Amino acid sequence: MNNPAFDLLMWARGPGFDIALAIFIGGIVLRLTEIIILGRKKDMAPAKGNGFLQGLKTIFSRSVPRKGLIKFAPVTYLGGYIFHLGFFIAFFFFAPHIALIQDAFGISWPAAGRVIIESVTALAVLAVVALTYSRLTDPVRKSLTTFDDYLVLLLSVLPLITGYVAVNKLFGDPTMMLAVHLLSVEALMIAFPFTKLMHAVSFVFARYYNGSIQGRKGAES
Amino acid sequence: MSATLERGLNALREQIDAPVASFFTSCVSCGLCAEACLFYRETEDPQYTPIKKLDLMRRMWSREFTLLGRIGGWLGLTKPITDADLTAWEPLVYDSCTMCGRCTLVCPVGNDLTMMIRKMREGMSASGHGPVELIGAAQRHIDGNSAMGDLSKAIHAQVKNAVADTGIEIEFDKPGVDYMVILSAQEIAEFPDVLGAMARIFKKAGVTWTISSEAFEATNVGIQIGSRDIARTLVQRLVDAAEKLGVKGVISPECGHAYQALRWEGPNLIGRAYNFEVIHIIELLDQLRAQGKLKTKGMNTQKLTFHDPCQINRRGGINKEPRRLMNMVAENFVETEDAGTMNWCCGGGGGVGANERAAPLRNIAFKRKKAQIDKVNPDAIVTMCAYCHHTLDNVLEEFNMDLEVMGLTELVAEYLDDDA
Amino acid sequence: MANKPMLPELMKTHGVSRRAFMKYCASLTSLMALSPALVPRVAHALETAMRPSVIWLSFQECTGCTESITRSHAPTLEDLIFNSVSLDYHHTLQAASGHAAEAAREQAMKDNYGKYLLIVDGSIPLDNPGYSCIAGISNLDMLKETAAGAAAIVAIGTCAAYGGIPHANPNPTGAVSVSDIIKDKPIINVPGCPPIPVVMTGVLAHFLTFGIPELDELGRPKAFYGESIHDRCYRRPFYDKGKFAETFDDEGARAGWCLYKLGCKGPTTHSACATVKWNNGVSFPIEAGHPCLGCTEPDFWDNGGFYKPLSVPSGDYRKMGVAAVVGGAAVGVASALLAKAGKAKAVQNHETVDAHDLEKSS
Amino acid sequence: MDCKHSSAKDSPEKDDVFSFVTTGNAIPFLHEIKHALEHLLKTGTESVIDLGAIPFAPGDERILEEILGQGEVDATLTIMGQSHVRETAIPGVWRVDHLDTNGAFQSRFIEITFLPNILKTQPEDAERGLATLVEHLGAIESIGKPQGDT
Repeated sequence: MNNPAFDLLMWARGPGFDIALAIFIGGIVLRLTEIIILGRKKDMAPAKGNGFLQGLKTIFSRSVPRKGLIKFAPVTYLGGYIFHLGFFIAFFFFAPHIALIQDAFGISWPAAGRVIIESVTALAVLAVVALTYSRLTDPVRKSLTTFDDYLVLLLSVLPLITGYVAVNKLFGDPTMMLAVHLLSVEALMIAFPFTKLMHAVSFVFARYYNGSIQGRKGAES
Repeated sequence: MSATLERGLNALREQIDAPVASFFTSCVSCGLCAEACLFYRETEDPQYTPIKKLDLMRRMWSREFTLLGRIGGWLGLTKPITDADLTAWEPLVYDSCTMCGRCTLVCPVGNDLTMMIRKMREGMSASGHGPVELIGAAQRHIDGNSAMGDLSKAIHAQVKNAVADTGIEIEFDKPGVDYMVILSAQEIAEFPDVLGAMARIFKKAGVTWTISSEAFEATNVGIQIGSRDIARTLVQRLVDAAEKLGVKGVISPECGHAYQALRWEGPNLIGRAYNFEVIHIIELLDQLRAQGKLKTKGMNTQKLTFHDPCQINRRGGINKEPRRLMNMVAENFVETEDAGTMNWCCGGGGGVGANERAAPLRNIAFKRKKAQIDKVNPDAIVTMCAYCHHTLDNVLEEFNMDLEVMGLTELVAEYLDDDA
Repeated sequence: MANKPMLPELMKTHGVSRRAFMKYCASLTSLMALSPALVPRVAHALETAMRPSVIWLSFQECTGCTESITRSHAPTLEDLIFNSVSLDYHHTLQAASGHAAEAAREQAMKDNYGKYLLIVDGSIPLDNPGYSCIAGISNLDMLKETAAGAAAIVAIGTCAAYGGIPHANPNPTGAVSVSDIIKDKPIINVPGCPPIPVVMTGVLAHFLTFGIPELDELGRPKAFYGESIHDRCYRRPFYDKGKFAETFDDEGARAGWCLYKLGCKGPTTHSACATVKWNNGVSFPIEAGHPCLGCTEPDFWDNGGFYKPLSVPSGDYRKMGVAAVVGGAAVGVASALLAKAGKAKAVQNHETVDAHDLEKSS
Repeated sequence: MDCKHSSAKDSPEKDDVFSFVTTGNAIPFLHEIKHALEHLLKTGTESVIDLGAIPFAPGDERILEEILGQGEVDATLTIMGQSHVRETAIPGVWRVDHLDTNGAFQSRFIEITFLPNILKTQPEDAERGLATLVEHLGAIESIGKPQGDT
């Protein structure tokens, strides 16, 4: 006799994860290779500032919003921050996830408690709801939004919701919900290299280029 | 040869590099660039969202520079760019963007949208979609010596006046001096007092300089219309003249895009570094101040504020220098909100000022600048770009604002300590 | 022997008082995870229950389940329950052997046709019936034959319930569970490797008093398998606080923190271990410092490794990752070179823009 | 490692650590007892709560023990192993713990009642008692008769 939920979980932990990982990593490498090999011409103008250092600095400094702008797009800014932070904390500080990272890379750190994980998860989900609402109603967001954007929002929020449901046993068989959670993550991984989710990696390059272009001129970035 | 779609697409294709690819890959269509954009903020029309202005370039990148896009293209899921597309995008790329660079600084993933607009204009102009005024200016400058036509006589006349006013000799084509001075057509035509100002300051500071009668025009319409070929020709003229005279450096005048053209794009256009340095006049004045060679006496008591030209501050990195000079001569110097790196554009840059079709939009967009100025309510506005000066003068008049606009070099010269 | 003495008679002959019977009923009710309000009904059911005939068949098994159920020597609940049934065939426990043993089974089947309870431990091989035979009869035939006259079947242990260890990859004997073969009889699965003795007796008690208990979708009595180990685990508060033992001998292990990261399958395992415990309620694996293996679940042997946390992929994903990097890079280089060639061609085809050809000819 | 574990288990530090682990079930449980006690006083309805049905951590047990405490009655019944029937410091609330012959817990209850039923003599046992007594008396009398005859 088999337990379909258990079998699905084992598939998601086994071949499912392997397939998703291969597409995820292979896809990211592919897209980054496409970008890097394209290259850029050496800048002949004598530099006034250090483009390399400012490029590196901008990778981090651009995470801080420019003064006075939040009030013009509060939903995008606050929703964006809450979602990213929530997703980050829930992903990197929930013990089962740390166990995965430890298994893969051999490093680990203390886990956060349930109250923190569940609070940030709930906040991140609410943020996605707000961001989706803003895409549906705000004229600028609406005019920019394509199918890709909604897909990305859906794929980002599903692991949060399924994870919350699986841990709290809100409904469904917990083993099944755990399997569904893993499958939702695998869907996210598979879509990652081929959707706007890719920004989570390529932003490092974009910010570096931006900072180095501005930095060479001695201008702020 | 004539402007064709193929030539334009080819030119656009040449522009796509790793930064562009990383920018398009990173965009999450959050729309925050719109909030930074002068034209969106004043019209609240979503078509002016900066990243949307780049959509054709994004399409080309996706179809020709990514595996997935290429497959999509083979399957007929995406359509190649047509001449109608380019026509539709023309007003977005030329009329509603001054390449002010604010979006570049707010993009959360770090996309340099301004640089991409500059690149996209390469394709637009090569395919015959440049604004007629800029095309005219390019032809005048290529055929003559300035975007305004032949200014040979004008500059000689203005130099003669300056010599008469100051009693200081200004020599044309004098080899071996420290600097070759170039001027923007705007200065030659509208604000020639800068010549006398420079003459007095340099004399006091012991700086020797000359003007080339072959290449004295600093503006470069090739940068604005987006044509490397035209820009290269114009830069080459300046480089040839400077190298012929054997000067130590070329002083880039109070002109935004001229600084971009000669200082930052020039070497890349001609494919080599220069044998001389390029220094902005305000950079030089601040250097002289630091060396103690620039001394002033007295202060302006009016309430003065400073307007940062986008290409010189935000995209040129000259931010603290003008403020140090302002503090030397202005007793009541008040900064506007967003002053400095995030200053609002006057609305005339990037060729928009010359573009008649853009005039109504430009006047709407100016409301942002007006609100910024109104809040401070100064007696006069100081700036370091003759084109900003020109735009501010015109629009202030249109809005019935009785405000004086002045160039920083002239203001400093006014308080020059002649006895020191 | 069946259908004769009932439990109260048995107790009387053992000199057990009514008060003891009350205590027994109270404990039995608690054991069956029923409300204390049902104690009188349990008592009544026990007083009136007939003593059923039980046939116990052991197939591909290790006798661990029988060991487990016979482990207690003191007159405990288990003893009493077992004393209330007539175990007519159990080839490990019965005195008779050979033909006599098989004759006992056949006699019991004949006498109690349609009424006896069949208990099975061990899985049934399907690849070749010869893999496991008793008295020359293959397990499959014996099960089919014995099941035909059974009132109900209790599949004791994970092997009988789900195939268990014989069913684990690569399953060389083609082992299957009872429910894979018998489709027309009520089957109560009592999985565990082995099951907790009191759970086995609790299920029997329930069968004797109230009939077939409520079962979950895997055929397990909900009373004992309704909740996960994780939900009932006394170490759960540490999980919720994010405190985990990282190795078997670190501070966390000594302090009794959660064993999730050491591979505990508690979250996906349904069993009463954490509440009923083992060895007369002394302890259970997690209390002894070892993660739950998940033995009450189908295919627990193939769950990716006992010491691998649930959230860690079970496959050799690192190899896959390296292959993906190489593959991705190769495709990426190819794609980029194609793009670069397109760009190089564009540079080559560059038509110099002249100020006089900025307008379209047409 | 086994040695280490058993020693850790016996050491006081381990117990200290565990006695503060709670599931948060103790307080709602005490409220349930309160309601049952109110019900008993109002209607005379007795309640029994099975402690085996509630997940308790050592910390919960500690809270329960601290609040309920030990009352006036403490009876030990010897029936198939021992049973402890104790009134807690909250009169009307009893703890009934059934142990097997090995001294391990079989089941544990909280009874909200004026007197737990199991303390009372059951009619069946009384009948058996009567029979035994009659038997004994019969034996004594059968011994006494011939003596009287003498």
